Amino acid sequence: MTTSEPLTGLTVTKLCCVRGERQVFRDLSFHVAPGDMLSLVGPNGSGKSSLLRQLAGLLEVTDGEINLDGAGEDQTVADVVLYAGHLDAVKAPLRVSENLSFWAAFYGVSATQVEPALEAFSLGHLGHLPAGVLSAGQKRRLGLSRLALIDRPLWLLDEPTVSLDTASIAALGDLMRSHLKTGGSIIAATHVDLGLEGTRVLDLSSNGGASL
Amino acid sequence: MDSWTEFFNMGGYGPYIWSSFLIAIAVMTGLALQSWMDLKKQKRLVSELEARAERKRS
Amino acid sequence: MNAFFALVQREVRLATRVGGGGGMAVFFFLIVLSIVPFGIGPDLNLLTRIAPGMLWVALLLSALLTLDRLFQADQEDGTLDLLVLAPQPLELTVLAKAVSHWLTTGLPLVIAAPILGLMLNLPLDGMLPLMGAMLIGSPALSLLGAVGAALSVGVRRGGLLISLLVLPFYVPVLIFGVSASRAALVAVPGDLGGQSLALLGAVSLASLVVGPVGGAAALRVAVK
Amino acid sequence: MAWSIHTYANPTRFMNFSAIVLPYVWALAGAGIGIGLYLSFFVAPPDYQQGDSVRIMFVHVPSAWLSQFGYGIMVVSSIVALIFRHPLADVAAKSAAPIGAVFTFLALVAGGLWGKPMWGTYWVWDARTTSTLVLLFIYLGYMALWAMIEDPNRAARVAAVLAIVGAVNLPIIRFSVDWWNTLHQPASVFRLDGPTIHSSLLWPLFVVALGFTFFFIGVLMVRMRAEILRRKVRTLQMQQAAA
Repeated sequence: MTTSEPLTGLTVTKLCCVRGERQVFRDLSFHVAPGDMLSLVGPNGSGKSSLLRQLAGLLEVTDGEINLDGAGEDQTVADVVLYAGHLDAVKAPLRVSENLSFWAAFYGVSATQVEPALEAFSLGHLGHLPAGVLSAGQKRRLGLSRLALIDRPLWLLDEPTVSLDTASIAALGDLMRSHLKTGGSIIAATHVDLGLEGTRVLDLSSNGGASL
Repeated sequence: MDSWTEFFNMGGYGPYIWSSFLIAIAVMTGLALQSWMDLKKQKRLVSELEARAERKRS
Repeated sequence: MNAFFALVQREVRLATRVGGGGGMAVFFFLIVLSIVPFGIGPDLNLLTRIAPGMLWVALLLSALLTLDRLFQADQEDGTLDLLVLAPQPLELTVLAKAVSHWLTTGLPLVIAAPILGLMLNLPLDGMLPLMGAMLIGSPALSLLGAVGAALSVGVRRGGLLISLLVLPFYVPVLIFGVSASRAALVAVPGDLGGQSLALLGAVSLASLVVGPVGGAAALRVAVK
Repeated sequence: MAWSIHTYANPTRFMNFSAIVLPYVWALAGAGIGIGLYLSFFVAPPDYQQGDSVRIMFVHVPSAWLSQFGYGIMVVSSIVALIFRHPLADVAAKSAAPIGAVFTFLALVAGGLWGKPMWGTYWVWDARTTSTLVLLFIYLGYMALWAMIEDPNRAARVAAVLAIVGAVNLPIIRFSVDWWNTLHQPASVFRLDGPTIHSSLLWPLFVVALGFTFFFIGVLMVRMRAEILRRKVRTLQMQQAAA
């Protein structure tokens, strides 16, 4: 996975998050450089999902700053970020291959990339089936295959390993490793050790909302 | 006395005029009262919650 | 533009695979219209007089029926996040959604309208003006409806809310649409048909701006 | 603190300010309505055409004015809320809606009570009545949207979008209803241009309208105070749940 745009990193300064008037975390500062993997840990409600959504621009930033270093003037978060939340965004009535070809077309990726992306999670032989018949783990893999399809330097993953078996976790680990090797960055909320070298850990429980 | 009856009769339009005024008064009073009572209720809730927080702190 | 057509294609495909897409709306249209004579009696002259109005009212209701899934379904399975994050402007995404809603609801109803017109004793020479007016006016229903659908994303019982929000905004479409449809039936002085058709077109064009802009603004808020 | 300076300072200032101002607003409202009604009942003569029925205008016209005024406040507040994120703006927009809706309702009721002796029917589908009815529906839809979204911050922004879309569409709706009305107006019924009011009634009417407007502002302030406190209650409850 090559990064299309040179991005020297992501800098977060004194970020705060308020959800429905409740303070989730505050004064969060960190930096992610190309090739970095940042693992978010913390108990439920400590704001792992909220932080990822803020970074993706899907949640309001109450206070603080998120800076994309080295991004051009006309580059927005959408050009840099690939977000995989805990919902798979899979449409049951569509075929497996149709599901992915839609995202290819919508994100401006050539249709020839669809087959290899499915193969990354060994879904190639299921392409003709309606996605509705897939198991939870297979749906998850279909959702994650967008990572292999769409080329963005910064991945934001929210519990990507949920309902995956060991083989698929290994496949995800391989994909993430090659993304990091080519200068990409990953921020992921996950409890599973993916065996990635040089993973840094950000513990959100110390910034908790309990200190309101 | 006669002039008062005449006044209330309003040239035969009395029922319409007085009911329109009465409805307006009733509705406007009701609105003001409802708003005021809501304000009272919120004030009470705030002081209750603050008192509880105070008790916990001490 | 590729992204736009990809979304339209996907939406139409989804609509045809789940519950026959336009089929449900046409069925609803049919059933509402066949209830009317039970309410007002089988007097054919009376039915002729109210046919254009009834057809338009039924069109509004059928269009409303399918609006609540427009963004709600995508919000529930996480698709909406990815649509918002995509490089395509959100306004175009809303427009694509409205276009697909029209293709799967508005267009089938316009095609079915003459058949249902016959049931209400609408004379044959009134069919063409009716279809023309519906063809011009129905896109406005989908475009304005998209704003209502976007506003009620994530709201429980959102379908009911959409109707409350959107129906007042349908008033101009109904007025100009019915007027353009009945011009051929009732002799009116002046070229009223053409005038109301032009006004109907103007409303549709205005909705072409209001729909995507308002819908995108509402979606940005709804996702956050 | 979750509220901190960003959300709290202005509401606090408003609470202090409104507490001082409110008595004067109520006094002005009472004086305007009282004096205006005295003038209109005991000083002004009955209209030479409509007789005493014209006095219903003292309810109808101010209500109709406030139905527009209320929507105006809603739209301006919504724009301020969306662009500047001023924490008081969405409180004002939310609080104005029910008051505007109530006066829209009153305008319709008073119009009907005037119409019965004048036109022989309580309800006519004339242009003004009809577009006022549509306005009432838009008010109710706006209130329903607020009621159905739990998080006030989210509701505020969604409702602001609706208010602005409504403001763009209202002229179109007005025009279409006007056009529809001239189209269907049977020639035998006299023009429903609304009553023309004799100048001797105009001054009292103006004074009553002023009093009504102050009443509107008074209720608006009370409702805004209640709304600010309601949000404070929510915050306190959430804090206690988290503690």
